[in-house]
Amino acid sequence: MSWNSLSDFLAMGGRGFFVWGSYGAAFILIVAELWLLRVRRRQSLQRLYQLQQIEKD
Amino acid sequence: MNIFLAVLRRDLLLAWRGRSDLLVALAFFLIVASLFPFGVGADPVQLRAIGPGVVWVAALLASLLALPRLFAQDHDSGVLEQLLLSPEPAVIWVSAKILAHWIATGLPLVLIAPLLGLMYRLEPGATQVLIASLALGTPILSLIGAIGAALTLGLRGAGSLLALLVLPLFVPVLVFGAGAVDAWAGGMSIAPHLSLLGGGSLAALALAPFACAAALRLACE
Amino acid sequence: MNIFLAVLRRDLLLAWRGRSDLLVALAFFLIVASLFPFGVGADPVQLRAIGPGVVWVAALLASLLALPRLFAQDHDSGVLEQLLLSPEPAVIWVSAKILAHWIATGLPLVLIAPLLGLMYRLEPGATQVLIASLALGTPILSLIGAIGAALTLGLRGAGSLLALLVLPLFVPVLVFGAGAVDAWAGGMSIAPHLSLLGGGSLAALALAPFACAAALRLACE
Amino acid sequence: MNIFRFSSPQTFYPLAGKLIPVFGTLAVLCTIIGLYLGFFVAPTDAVQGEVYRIIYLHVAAAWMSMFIYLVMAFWSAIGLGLGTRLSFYMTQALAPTGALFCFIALWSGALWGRPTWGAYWVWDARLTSQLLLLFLYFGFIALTRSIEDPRRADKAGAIIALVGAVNVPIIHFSVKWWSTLHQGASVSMTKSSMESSMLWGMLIMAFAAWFYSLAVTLARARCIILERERHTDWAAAEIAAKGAKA
Amino acid sequence: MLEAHHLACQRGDRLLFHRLALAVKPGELLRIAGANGMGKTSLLRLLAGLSSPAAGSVSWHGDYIQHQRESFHAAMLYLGHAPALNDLLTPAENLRFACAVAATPASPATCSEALTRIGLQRQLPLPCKVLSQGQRRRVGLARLFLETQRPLWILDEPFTALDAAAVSDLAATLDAHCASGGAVIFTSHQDVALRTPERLLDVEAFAK
Amino acid sequence: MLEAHHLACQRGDRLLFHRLALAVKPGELLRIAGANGMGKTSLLRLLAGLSSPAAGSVSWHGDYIQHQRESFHAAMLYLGHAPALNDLLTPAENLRFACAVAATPASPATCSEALTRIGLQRQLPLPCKVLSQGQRRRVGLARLFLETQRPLWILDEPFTALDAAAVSDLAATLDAHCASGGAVIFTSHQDVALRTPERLLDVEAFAK
Ligand code: HEM
Ligand SMILES: Nc1ncnc2c1ncn2[C@@H]1O[C@H](COP(=O)(O)OP(=O)(O)OP(=O)(O)O)[C@@H](O)[C@H]1O
Ligand SMILES: Nc1ncnc2c1ncn2[C@@H]1O[C@H](COP(=O)(O)OP(=O)(O)OP(=O)(O)O)[C@@H](O)[C@H]1O
Ligand SMILES: [Mg+2]
Ligand SMILES: [Mg+2]
Repeated sequence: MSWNSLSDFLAMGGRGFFVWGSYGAAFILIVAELWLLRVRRRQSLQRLYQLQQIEKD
Repeated sequence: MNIFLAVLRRDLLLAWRGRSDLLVALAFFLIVASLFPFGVGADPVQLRAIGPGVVWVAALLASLLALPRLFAQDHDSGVLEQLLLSPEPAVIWVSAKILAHWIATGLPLVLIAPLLGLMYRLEPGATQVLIASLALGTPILSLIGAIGAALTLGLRGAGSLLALLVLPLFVPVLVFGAGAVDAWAGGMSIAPHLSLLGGGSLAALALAPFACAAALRLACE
Repeated sequence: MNIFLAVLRRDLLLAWRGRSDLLVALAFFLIVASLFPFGVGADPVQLRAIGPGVVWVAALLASLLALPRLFAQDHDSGVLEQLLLSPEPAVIWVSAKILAHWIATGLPLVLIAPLLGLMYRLEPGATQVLIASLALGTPILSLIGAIGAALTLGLRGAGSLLALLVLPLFVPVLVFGAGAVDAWAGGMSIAPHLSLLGGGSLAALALAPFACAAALRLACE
Repeated sequence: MNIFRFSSPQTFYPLAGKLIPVFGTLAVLCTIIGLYLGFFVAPTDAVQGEVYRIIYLHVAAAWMSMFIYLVMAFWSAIGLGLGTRLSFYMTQALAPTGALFCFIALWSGALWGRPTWGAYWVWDARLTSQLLLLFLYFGFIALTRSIEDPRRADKAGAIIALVGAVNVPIIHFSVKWWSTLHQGASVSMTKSSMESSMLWGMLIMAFAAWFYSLAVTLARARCIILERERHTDWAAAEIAAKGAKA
Repeated sequence: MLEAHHLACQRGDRLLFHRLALAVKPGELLRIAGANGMGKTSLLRLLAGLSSPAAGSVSWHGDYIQHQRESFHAAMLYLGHAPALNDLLTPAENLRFACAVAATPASPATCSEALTRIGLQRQLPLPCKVLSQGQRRRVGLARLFLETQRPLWILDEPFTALDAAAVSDLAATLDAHCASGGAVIFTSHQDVALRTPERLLDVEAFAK
Repeated sequence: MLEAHHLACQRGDRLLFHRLALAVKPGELLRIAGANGMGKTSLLRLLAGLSSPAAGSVSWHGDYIQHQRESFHAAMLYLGHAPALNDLLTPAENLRFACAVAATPASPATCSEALTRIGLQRQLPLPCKVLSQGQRRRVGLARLFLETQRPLWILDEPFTALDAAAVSDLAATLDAHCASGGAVIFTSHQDVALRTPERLLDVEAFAK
């Protein structure tokens, strides 16, 4: 284990910005993708359901 | 005034919905600018030297490219006739169309310029001057370009004719625009360049819509 | 074969008569190439260094610019439908259209290149290599570009979409094309560059018309 | 009518539904193990220091972005050859995830480049071809999105995916050749023999990315299937059941 | 209200008509007749002030239209044979824009209502690009419902591409406009039953 | 000769028609009826093989048209509502190109003759751009004179924009084609007097 403390870990040998910048962006993007996927599923179910109701009449 | 807003809204909506002019100009700008390294090689020193020139040429081409479509679609579909039949003076909606065109094609260039600065590794100061010169210069391109677009509307070979007509008028803008960055890099004052661009913008703003409106009436005869 | 000639004749006639892709592309090419000295300054050494790259970028842009109109007019006027209803296989007339397009947009670039070589003060040998690379490379641009044009036919924002689609595919052509001149200037063999361009042309010639015909059928569904 | 054509999406839909949680869990597990190995077991790099730890993200993302494009081309070929709709759905479901990984690779590479090469961006072969790959993804997505008729979108997307796939190796080699022709040694990577914990960390992260892509793609494919098959009886039943709650 | 004297129209080498005179009074329905290519469309464009005649003049309430462009255009509605639609906008967006341009602003609700009345309720959310020929024409014609207060309508082939129901609907609209004191000048190759007695002007009579 | 079974056509979210069946025999004149936007044009495009149906099939002399595209297209003539003209070419150039495309080459003289017959002798040297609406339609229709040997004609609103003389002329051409054993499928919102008894197919009957 090469880390002595949390702040040491976060500093990444003075390159924290670059390391956490990459991982952070990746994390945000992946969360965003998952969230958009959820939204898409919900919205398309809603839309399709409405269309189905309309077509029934 | 109502018609000004209506035309502005619709043209922006169309630019957004078709993403046509908006993205064409922007995409073209980015493409031209980012193709250069492939063509001339990736040597950073050389890239930095030609950077501002490339960005300005790209901006000019992007404006030129978007111009033929400024009135063409409305002309073909009959919308232009309806606009000419409006009781409001034609300068009003002509100005709105030009403004919308600038917002959709000129403004994105200004906003994306910092990215190109990074790509060509310009210094931050040079990038700022570049942005300022684009912000002051691109309105002239749209305004003068609109006259050309109106004059060549519906003609054979409108595209090349338009290019021929407006190019001589665009070159000074290019020279001052790219010159501003060079002046900054050479440690000289950039005020003359920028104030010429600004003055040109104002003059074009005052005159171009009238010329453009007259040309459009002719085109619809 | 008859339909091949008929389409070729008509498209060349049209290019000649007006709405000339011919002139637009050529004018654009010349404009891009001649604007650069204004943008980047007139230092002869620098100009010579970037010359081949600029010419190739200009050629690429000129091709890109002419592409959206390759099928658009025929699509809007219903001519494309009639072509699809022809008893002849679609590849035949698709090839004729692409050939006509290349003759009208690619060939003039090749023919005018010596002039640009002079403008950028390239050595005669470099200019010859440039011409050879353009002659071998521009057909690829037309062929691949035609696929993009067919795929984006009639879509919103077709122009920018087309640029986005074909740009990554054009880059290798640009790299090898401009690279050939650099290789010559660096005293290296130009055979690999040129044979890659030639091979690419042949491969594109064999495959692109089929993809293009399929895409056109889709576009007219 | 081909039975195979119709039955496929129908059987695939519930199967995908069952597989998603499995792959999702595997992705989370692999990420945890991989990052643990990478951040807490693997030692500091002798040359680069700590910043090299971007590698666990960067390489996995870069590999995945290239792999996904190949898979898309594969499904496109199947779709155009056999006319199976499911392959088109898969192609379209894959694209956004591929673009995402492509972007992550570019982003992390750029952030890595600044401390190691002194610039966020250089016109190097690998970087450039990765950028062009991103454009290929964007082109595919933009094209399929802007075509309203779904059948046309399917086939047009397949055509461009295949044309792009033919070009990916060409792009790679041309750009590689180009930059080695022009450019001196301004870019060179420190190739030290890799510690096994680093290697394992990297590989396990690659698997994490793979499982993640599988899970997300299947979920997206399920949405597409429902939208496109809504006139079939089974999909209508599914919509009626789930839609009321949504 | 609208009068033309001694009008001549030249297209390229060809003199389409000359010495053409006409006058329209409130409540009148004037149909311009003539075979294909005899100059009906050209005449309507002259009357609307979209092009200027080779000879002669058009006057509105006694004054030349070019001297009072704004008030004339505020009182006149011209629909050419192209329906003046943008393909990317929905019918309501197109209609609303057309009204704003003509300086008779209409709310989105009014526009949707007019479109519903002309039979496009199901097409409201679609871009005009996907509409059928007849539906596109209808979008253009929906303006007639919103501009009833304009005294003069100039319509170029308004009945083209419309189905029978739409034709009789439009005919009723024209009749109503005339009944309320408006005037209509139109062309049509189809014979349409109108209640208002229609006055006929044959451009061929003025051909050289 | 042409048969369709169980055809369905979907546009966007909307199912225009389904379970549509039709059959055309030599000498028959089939008119597709229906209000604006009910799917007449869409049906004709399906029959011509320009688009493929959401369900069902079209067959020509007993075999699916997609299995014999070339021979079907050699036997069929389709004219859509856009006249398929290039604005920069003259009528004769356009006509000649259209014939070459359809693999029934025509000499310039034959083309000029057909155009003269349809009343465009004065417009021969003009670019199609300056023609009037009706004249543009006529250029498209001139092909009918040159393709009498094709057994099947599919015409979308052929009578639009034509003047009365041209309408009766075209009607006579259709009658002659049927009399000589050809078949015609067409749409029209105008009632036109044809000698051949016309069979009617209402697409609305197949709407959902
Ligand atoms: C924007 C910048 C960058 C991009 C687009 C990029 C792209 C890529 C790609 C596409 C790969 C996969 C290559 C393959 O497997 O064939 C890769 C692998 C790799 N990259 Fe980067 N990279 C970038 C910056 C960097 C930097 C700055 C470093 C470190 C100094 C780096 C180190 C690596 C390593 C070690 C691998 C794995 C090597 C291998 O498996 O062959 N990358 N990168
Ligand atoms: N440059 C030109 N040279 C000669 N004739 C021309 C030229 N431009 C237009 N024309 C002719 O002028 C006429 C224009 O007619 P216009 O469009 O007004 O006809 P129309 O009566 O509306 O016919 P339609 O019933 O077909 O709509 C056409 O006959 C056309 O051929
Ligand atoms: N994307 C879409 N979503 C919903 N409806 C659509 C879409 N595209 C087309 N439509 C509808 O499909 C129909 C197409 O009709 P088509 O052009 O075949 O009509 P038509 O019977 O020829 O009408 P007309 O008499 O006006 O020519 C129109 O009602 C149109 O609104
Ligand atoms: Mg007319
Ligand atoms: Mg129709």
